[in-house]
Amino acid sequence: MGYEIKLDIFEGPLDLLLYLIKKNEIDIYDIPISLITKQYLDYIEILRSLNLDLAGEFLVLAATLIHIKSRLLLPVEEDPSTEDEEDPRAELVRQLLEYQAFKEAALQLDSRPVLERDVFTRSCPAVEPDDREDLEIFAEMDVFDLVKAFQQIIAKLDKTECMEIDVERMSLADRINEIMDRLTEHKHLTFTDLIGERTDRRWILYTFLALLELMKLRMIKAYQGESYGVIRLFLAVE
Amino acid sequence: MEEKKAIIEALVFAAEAPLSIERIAEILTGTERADINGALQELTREYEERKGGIHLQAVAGGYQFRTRSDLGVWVKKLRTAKPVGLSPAALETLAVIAYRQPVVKADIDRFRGVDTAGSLRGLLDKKLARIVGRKDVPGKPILYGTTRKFLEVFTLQDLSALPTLRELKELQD
Amino acid sequence: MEEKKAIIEALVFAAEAPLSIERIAEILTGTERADINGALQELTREYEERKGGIHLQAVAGGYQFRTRSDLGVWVKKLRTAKPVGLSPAALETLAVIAYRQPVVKADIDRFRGVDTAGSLRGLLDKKLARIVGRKDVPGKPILYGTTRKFLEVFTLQDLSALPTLRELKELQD
Repeated sequence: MGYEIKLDIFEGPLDLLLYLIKKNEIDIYDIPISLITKQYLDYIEILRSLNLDLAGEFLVLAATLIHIKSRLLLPVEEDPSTEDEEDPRAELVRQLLEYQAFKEAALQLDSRPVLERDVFTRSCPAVEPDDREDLEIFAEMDVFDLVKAFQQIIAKLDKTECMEIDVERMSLADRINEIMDRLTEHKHLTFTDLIGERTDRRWILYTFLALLELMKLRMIKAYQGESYGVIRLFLAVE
Repeated sequence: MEEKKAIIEALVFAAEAPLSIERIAEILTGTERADINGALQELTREYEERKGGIHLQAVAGGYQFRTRSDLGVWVKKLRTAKPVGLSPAALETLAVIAYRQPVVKADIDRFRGVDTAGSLRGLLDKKLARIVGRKDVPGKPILYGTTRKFLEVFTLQDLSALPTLRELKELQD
Repeated sequence: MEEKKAIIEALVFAAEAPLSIERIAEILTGTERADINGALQELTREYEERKGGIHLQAVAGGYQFRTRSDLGVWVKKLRTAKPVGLSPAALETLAVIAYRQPVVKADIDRFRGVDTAGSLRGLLDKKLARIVGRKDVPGKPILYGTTRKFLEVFTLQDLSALPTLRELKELQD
């Protein structure tokens, strides 16, 4: 192997490819695909021979490189319609340029004065302790904390307790809250009242599912005088 | 400004408690305590003469920057208390309510494995949770749900904007 | 020092987060925003000319006193806990989020050419990135963006203070 490679220094296949391009002093807009593919595959081979875990993405890019190489080897057809065909390398070049820009942006971020690394703020109380008022202000809260908390609870629970929470269920909760609010206000409503003017299927379906859920929870009672008659809904508990 | 004085100023400013001359001497190795003391005296005088909003004060065996005492009336308007988040217990309780609503307290307790009376009351006080109804079973237990304020505080369009557990799991490697 | 400037200095000093001109105007009723801005500019210049240990810095839409960036090596000695830096992978992921927000994970993965689950999770944990909503396409994937803390940590006034990617490209050429 003609070149030394430091392991674990590449953030991904694009990073490795950029390194090879720079090392060979290649014009990124005109990549000699055979040379780069060979070096790239050599590198992967080294990783394999060292029994290192190779992220799947490295293999995907290897396949892409081989594919581009094979397309470049195909004889150019006489057909004039193929003239407009894009260079098979174009997509890869675009991806590399984008990645290069973000990589540079990451370095720029890191070169800024970073709080608690280069610059520090006051951490002592700024006023006499007696002057401080214990007012409670809400910090901005992140929904991520909430999910994380729920996930931790679920992790501790028995597997059988774990029902998957999905988007549908949460929309249902919204609808349940709305229905309970309206029933509290109006004492009783008909199914038609709840549907209102809206005719989209999702809305009707959620309204219906919300009512089923509420009946299951025994929060509401539903009455129907006759088949296909008006469904009247009441709060189960006043 | 002399470099050592600038370093001392930065140290006093960033310290978590009044900073003693001894502690500064430990960091600025090779500097005499008398020199550190001299720099602190100079800084104290400079800030005083400047008549700005900040003073350097000797307090509790160390030095500390504080706002000028006669400006306290203004500073109070800032509400210097740090914005508080929710305690982990409250956050857990809120999470169960958000994902399982409408839900009775017994179910929240079962989920969390502890009695949630305290954190539930806190959430009701903070208007993040509310009573949405009663379950029509013996004892007529109260059903809890989240509020509009809950959506506001967590910047959610509606409840369906809450990430699902599956989505969170995808973030874990 | 002019009294109003002293009050503004005390307010900025005492605030727990970068203090905006709007917030100062709420407290100093009857004072024009232009005057507040003027006082802040004067203070910034005074601290700079003084070459002390503290600077007044415009950051995250407000003003905050911070230690001079070249003194970080000294101030660090005060802290027992080592500052946790970001890995190159985390920085890259953060850069993509910062420049492409709101952005879905699939796009971050595509830009970086790797699965970013781990670093994304780390950024959410560190509160440098957050969930900002869902994209209105099938599957409603979660959209990510940066936080106010991101601006504070990287000493940015706002997102427009980030150099444009085009500028970056020119730097390389």
